[in-house]
Amino acid sequence: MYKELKNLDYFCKMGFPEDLSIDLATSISKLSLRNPTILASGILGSSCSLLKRIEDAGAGALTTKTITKNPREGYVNPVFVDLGYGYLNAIGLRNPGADNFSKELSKAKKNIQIPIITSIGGSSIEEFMYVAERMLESGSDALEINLSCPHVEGYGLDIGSDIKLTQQIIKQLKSISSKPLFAKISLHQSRIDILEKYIDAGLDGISAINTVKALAINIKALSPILSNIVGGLSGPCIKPIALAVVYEIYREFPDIPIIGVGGIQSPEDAVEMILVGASAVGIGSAIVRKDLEIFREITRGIGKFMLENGFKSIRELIGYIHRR
Amino acid sequence: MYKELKNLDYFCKMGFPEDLSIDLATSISKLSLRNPTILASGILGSSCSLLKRIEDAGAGALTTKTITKNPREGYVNPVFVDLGYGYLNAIGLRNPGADNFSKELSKAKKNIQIPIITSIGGSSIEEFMYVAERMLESGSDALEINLSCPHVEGYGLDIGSDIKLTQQIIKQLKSISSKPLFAKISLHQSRIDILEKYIDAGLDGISAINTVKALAINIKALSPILSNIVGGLSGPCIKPIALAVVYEIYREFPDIPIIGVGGIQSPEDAVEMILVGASAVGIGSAIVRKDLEIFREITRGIGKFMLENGFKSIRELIGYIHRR
Amino acid sequence: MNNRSSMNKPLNDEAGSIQLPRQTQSRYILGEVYSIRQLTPSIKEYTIKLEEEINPNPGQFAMLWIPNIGEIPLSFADYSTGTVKFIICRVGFVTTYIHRNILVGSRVFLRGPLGNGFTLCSLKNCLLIGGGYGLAPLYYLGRILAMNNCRLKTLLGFKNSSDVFYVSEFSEISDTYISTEDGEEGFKGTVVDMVRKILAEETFDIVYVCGREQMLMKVVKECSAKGMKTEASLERIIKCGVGLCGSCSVEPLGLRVCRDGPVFDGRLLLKLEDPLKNNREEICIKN
Amino acid sequence: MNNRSSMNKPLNDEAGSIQLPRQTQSRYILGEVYSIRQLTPSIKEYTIKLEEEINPNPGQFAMLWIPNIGEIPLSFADYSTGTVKFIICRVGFVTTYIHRNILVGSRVFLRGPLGNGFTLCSLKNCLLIGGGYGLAPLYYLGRILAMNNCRLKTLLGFKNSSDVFYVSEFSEISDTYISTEDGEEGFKGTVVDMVRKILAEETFDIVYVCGREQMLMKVVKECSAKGMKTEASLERIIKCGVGLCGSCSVEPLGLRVCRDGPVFDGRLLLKLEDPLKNNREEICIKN
Ligand SMILES: Cc1cc2nc3c(=O)[nH]c(=O)nc-3n(C[C@H](O)[C@H](O)[C@H](O)COP(=O)(O)OP(=O)(O)OC[C@H]3O[C@@H](n4cnc5c(N)ncnc54)[C@H](O)[C@@H]3O)c2cc1C
Ligand SMILES: Cc1cc2nc3c(=O)[nH]c(=O)nc-3n(C[C@H](O)[C@H](O)[C@H](O)COP(=O)(O)OP(=O)(O)OC[C@H]3O[C@@H](n4cnc5c(N)ncnc54)[C@H](O)[C@@H]3O)c2cc1C
Ligand SMILES: Cc1cc2nc3c(=O)[nH]c(=O)nc-3n(C[C@H](O)[C@H](O)[C@H](O)COP(=O)(O)O)c2cc1C
Ligand SMILES: Cc1cc2nc3c(=O)[nH]c(=O)nc-3n(C[C@H](O)[C@H](O)[C@H](O)COP(=O)(O)O)c2cc1C
Ligand code: FES
Ligand code: FES
Repeated sequence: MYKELKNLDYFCKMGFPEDLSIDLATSISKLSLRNPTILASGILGSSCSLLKRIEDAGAGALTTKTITKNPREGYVNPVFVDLGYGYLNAIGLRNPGADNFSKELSKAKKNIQIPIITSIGGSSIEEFMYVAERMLESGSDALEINLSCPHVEGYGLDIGSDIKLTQQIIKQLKSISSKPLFAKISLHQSRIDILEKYIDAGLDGISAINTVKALAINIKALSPILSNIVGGLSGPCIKPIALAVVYEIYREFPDIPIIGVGGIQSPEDAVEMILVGASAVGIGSAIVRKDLEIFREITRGIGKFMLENGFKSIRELIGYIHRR
Repeated sequence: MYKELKNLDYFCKMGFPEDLSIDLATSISKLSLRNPTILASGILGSSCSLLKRIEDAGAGALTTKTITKNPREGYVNPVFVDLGYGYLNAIGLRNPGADNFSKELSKAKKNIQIPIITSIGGSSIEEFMYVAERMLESGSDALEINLSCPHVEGYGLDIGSDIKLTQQIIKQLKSISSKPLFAKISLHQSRIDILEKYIDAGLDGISAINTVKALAINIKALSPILSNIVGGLSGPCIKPIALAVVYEIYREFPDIPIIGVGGIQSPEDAVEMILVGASAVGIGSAIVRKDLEIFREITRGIGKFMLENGFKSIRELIGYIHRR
Repeated sequence: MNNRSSMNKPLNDEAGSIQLPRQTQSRYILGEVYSIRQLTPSIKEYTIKLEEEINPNPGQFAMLWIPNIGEIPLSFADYSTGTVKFIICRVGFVTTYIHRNILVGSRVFLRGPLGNGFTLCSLKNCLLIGGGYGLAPLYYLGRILAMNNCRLKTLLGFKNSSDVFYVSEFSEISDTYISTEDGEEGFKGTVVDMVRKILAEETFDIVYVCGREQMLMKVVKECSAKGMKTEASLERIIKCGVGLCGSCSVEPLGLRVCRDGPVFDGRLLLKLEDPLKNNREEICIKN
Repeated sequence: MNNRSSMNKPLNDEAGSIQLPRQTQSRYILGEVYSIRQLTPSIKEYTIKLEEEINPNPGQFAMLWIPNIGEIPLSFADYSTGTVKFIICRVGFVTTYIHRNILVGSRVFLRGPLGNGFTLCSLKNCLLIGGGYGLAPLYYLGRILAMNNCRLKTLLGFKNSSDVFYVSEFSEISDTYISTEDGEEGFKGTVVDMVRKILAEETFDIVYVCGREQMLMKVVKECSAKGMKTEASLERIIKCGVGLCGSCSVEPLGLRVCRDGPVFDGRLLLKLEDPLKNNREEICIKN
């Protein structure tokens, strides 16, 4: 039922003025999205009510906070730094754990119509499997394995750096479900040889990129700011890095859908990400400056761009610069 | 003779006002520097006259453009993008080649008193050896092997990603000279296991980091800007990334001198880089906004910071935050 | 941080309402502790001089960073030309460290103002209701309202007489009443009892509340039943402070204390099924 | 880009000198070709409307980007309120592409103004000397000087009569003379011959030159011998355009055309041991 409504419903809600012939719908693997904006993992994605607000704000799909088997409090404050041209965070995978979150997710599946992608974290195959099973039981529309969080030992990047282990995780997850399986990678894994192995193991799509390992000092305090010292860089300054990663993945694997994430702050940024090859864009730290209005702003702006430049469907934009 | 003069001479030239008891001298391996500012590789380092201007502008040492065996024209324009929070370039290792540059270097060694580090590039052990021999003949004070340029196939990062080959290059270069040997690395090589192997092979110091692979789109042109499409990101936005790399190298290898490079635009940035573990700082794209005055501005500002915070010598600042 | 969520519209959009400038900056500003007053055995007041102006609105908060120790959210208890006051209650690791080790002359770091404060009005008849360190934002609010010629009445609730503080400060700007549960000072009972008594006789254009969530809820219910507007300041665990991480969500509303709040229209609170017993349960972790 | 190197100080610091605003921005500005004129068989004039104002100084340059084709440095041949003129000589890949494929209505991209332009003065007695597409910066310069009530004389050198262009434009603002080597139009000989003749009779407060480097050098020597101030615009291979890469170094001086120039005080040129035969040898590569 929702599917039929998707564009119309969307335009009605937004009062999209110009032209109903513009098709903003996109898809990543088996997921159909009313528009290409996706809430990135770790951003407001830890409760049903927050996820619902983002749906109402106009997103095309939602990614949850990365969920681990046990609850994690994360690091003590400070966990966040505003650098002006970007942000640094070391939240430390703070999350309610798989059992608690599965209840939230069940509730969310009842109240929310757009696809929900659950981000799962783990420090072993068993942990990934445990979390994945809970999330699938609760109706998750797709899974995204976090191979790239740069600041939690034994998780994220530490797992993603072990290519064999990652291949096994992908194979086992694919063996328990036919729901789409994505990998959230960092620029460190954006090597063709590595991604080829992931894809051979059954991966259905790639989210790129996670934050980049970074550190901020306050010179007046003669001290690092984050309690964890090292954190992950996000925001405008990583956009050019993310564009290069998405560009190279698309060039090598044009059939693998890509969720382009990193520094998207405006419709123009989103269009750039789609031009280099993303089928959808993840939105994270833009919320700091623009708050939840960012989802509508970006979708509208993409529509406006398409109208002005004679594109009828998002599909024509995806990877456009590779075809010039 | 120059050595005796180093600080006095320096202060006289700069009219450093406050306090002659502040010791701005630093050292990296066997090189003694009058102050910790070093011209980064690829910045104005391709002729004697340009190198001389940078000495006159107050730098503590100079790194040449990366020199390859044969002359290279580099990529066609556009090769440079100003992103506001950083810069993107794909110059493409444009350089006059080892034979031509060895003449420039001999001239430079006659006219310049501060240390000159020659950056050498190659796509094989033989090329590295050839260039190194020419540069050492012409009096280079140290060598820096470029393992990290992100946008020239067969060079830089492509070499640096082959850990065994890099070990061999280091061993062979160390066998022909006792001059200090540094490696210019990117964030991709900043893994402890990799660096351990380089150091075991005889490396004397590390320059970190080179530019980060990135891409910029001009949306009105529906096109990437750089003729090479992909280039390297430098400037303010990579400082937090460089700080994290230098921090981790110093934590694991406190005895290996580090040249911290990436986004240094002000004395405060330089102090931050030294606090996390750099013995000296490389200065590159800051020249776009500040021109050559940046060298004096940074040295003076470091002196002022030391006075205000009760530090007597740069050595006390190096890696300070690890000792809190 | 500057946009009020549509669910949290100002009550008061008339020409009479005051608009102070808002800021979105989240970098640290250096401050030096200028004076410290012990207000009760567990509460101290810190006056801090900042290296630059920040101009918070009453009800907004700051993150106070003590390098190597931690960072905590605090309401502005007062502010004028670069000098800020915080009222800090000792409850755990960071607040205990501050009470013991932060002295006159200590350097601290502050990011803010963050969040949305109270709706400000002029020439109105306002009631302030607070308990414990909830007095902090109310005092700054009261001072600004008084400057704008509002008629103010203040009801402050404390457990025992040893917990009483800031009565003379409030008395200077408003008609102030206190309650203690043992009755040693002022009205005997809880602040909620006192509120009921006052509301039986008087009505107000707007009621501002800050304190424990269960107290807030009762006050909001009483006032709403009588058709009075209320605004209340809430607490949750603040991590990012800028509306990104979801840690401070007020469930089941999905409102972020750090960005949609900390001050909310009381009508929203009526939807809170289960007010927190103390303000510190970790929603994000517990769910 | 805004600081003149100390070696390249303005000649002219009196109150009379005009200061136009300078910009450091290096991002692209969109332009649309408004009209095109064929000036000679190998030279065309392009008038381009920009989407924003850039206000270049005479002598500054822009990088013109044709997506997928390339990017080349061009002097401003004229500018007023968002409309720019370039004079483009067909010499190689990008310029040939432009001559063939860039039409009225085509979109192009421009970053600039870059570098340091000519020293501007008012109420002076000025001589402009140019050849080939070197006329470009001189025309814009002349127009601004004329507006500032300078007395102008212009000497333009061309190979043959078919190469002659912009004579009527210059005549409108200045007392203009031309030379051709075959003598079909104007003075017979090179522009340097004509300069010698004029300088035998007249002196000038300042002489501005733009054209081939060997011509520049001769003019500068003649004028310097007579104690006249000169400024000349140089060319080297421009890559970054912002003073970072070293590609445009004027050897053996270590001056960057893109940032310290392209306009230099003539006295500096006297130190150039070996002027380039054409302006296009790649110093960085050849050494
Ligand atoms: C918007 C806002 C304004 C506040 N204003 C004031 C004020 O003016 N004066 C005052 O004394 N207190 C105020 N608080 C509460 C104060 O932030 C907490 O008491 C303090 O963070 C506890 O830190 P701690 O390390 O001493 O305690 P901990 O040892 O960390 O824990 C003690 C208790 O405090 C809770 N807590 C820990 N961190 C936070 C956090 N970041 N946010 C909220 N609760 C936390 C824990 O859940 C625990 O129950 C305010 C809180 C918020 C959210
Ligand atoms: C500051 C400055 C101002 C200039 N102003 C004008 C002008 O107003 N009108 C005009 O017609 N020309 C001007 N030029 C010269 C113009 O930039 C070159 O003719 C043009 O770049 C050649 O490009 P191409 O692709 O057609 O030639 P190519 O095929 O690249 O090569 C032809 C010749 O041009 C030289 N060349 C190539 N690229 C550059 C470059 N980036 N910079 C300098 N020379 C280069 C090559 O060495 C070669 O000899 C100016 C140059 C500079 C440095
Ligand atoms: C506060 C914060 C928390 C994050 N938490 C997660 C997480 O739990 N899992 C994950 O895969 N990525 C996480 N990320 C990374 C984002 O999903 C995204 O990849 C990154 O922020 C880059 O996008 P942006 O520039 O739009 O923020 C987090 C980012 C931020 C800023
Ligand atoms: C235009 C340009 C050219 C460069 N060329 C080289 C090079 O040849 N060899 C090298 O090792 N690094 C090169 N780099 C990288 C710099 O040395 C430096 O590592 C990087 O720019 C980060 O420092 P910054 O932020 O101070 O510019 C180049 C950088 C720029 C901007
Ligand atoms: S603390 Fe409120 S969203 Fe992060
Ligand atoms: S072009 Fe002048 S320094 Fe790069």
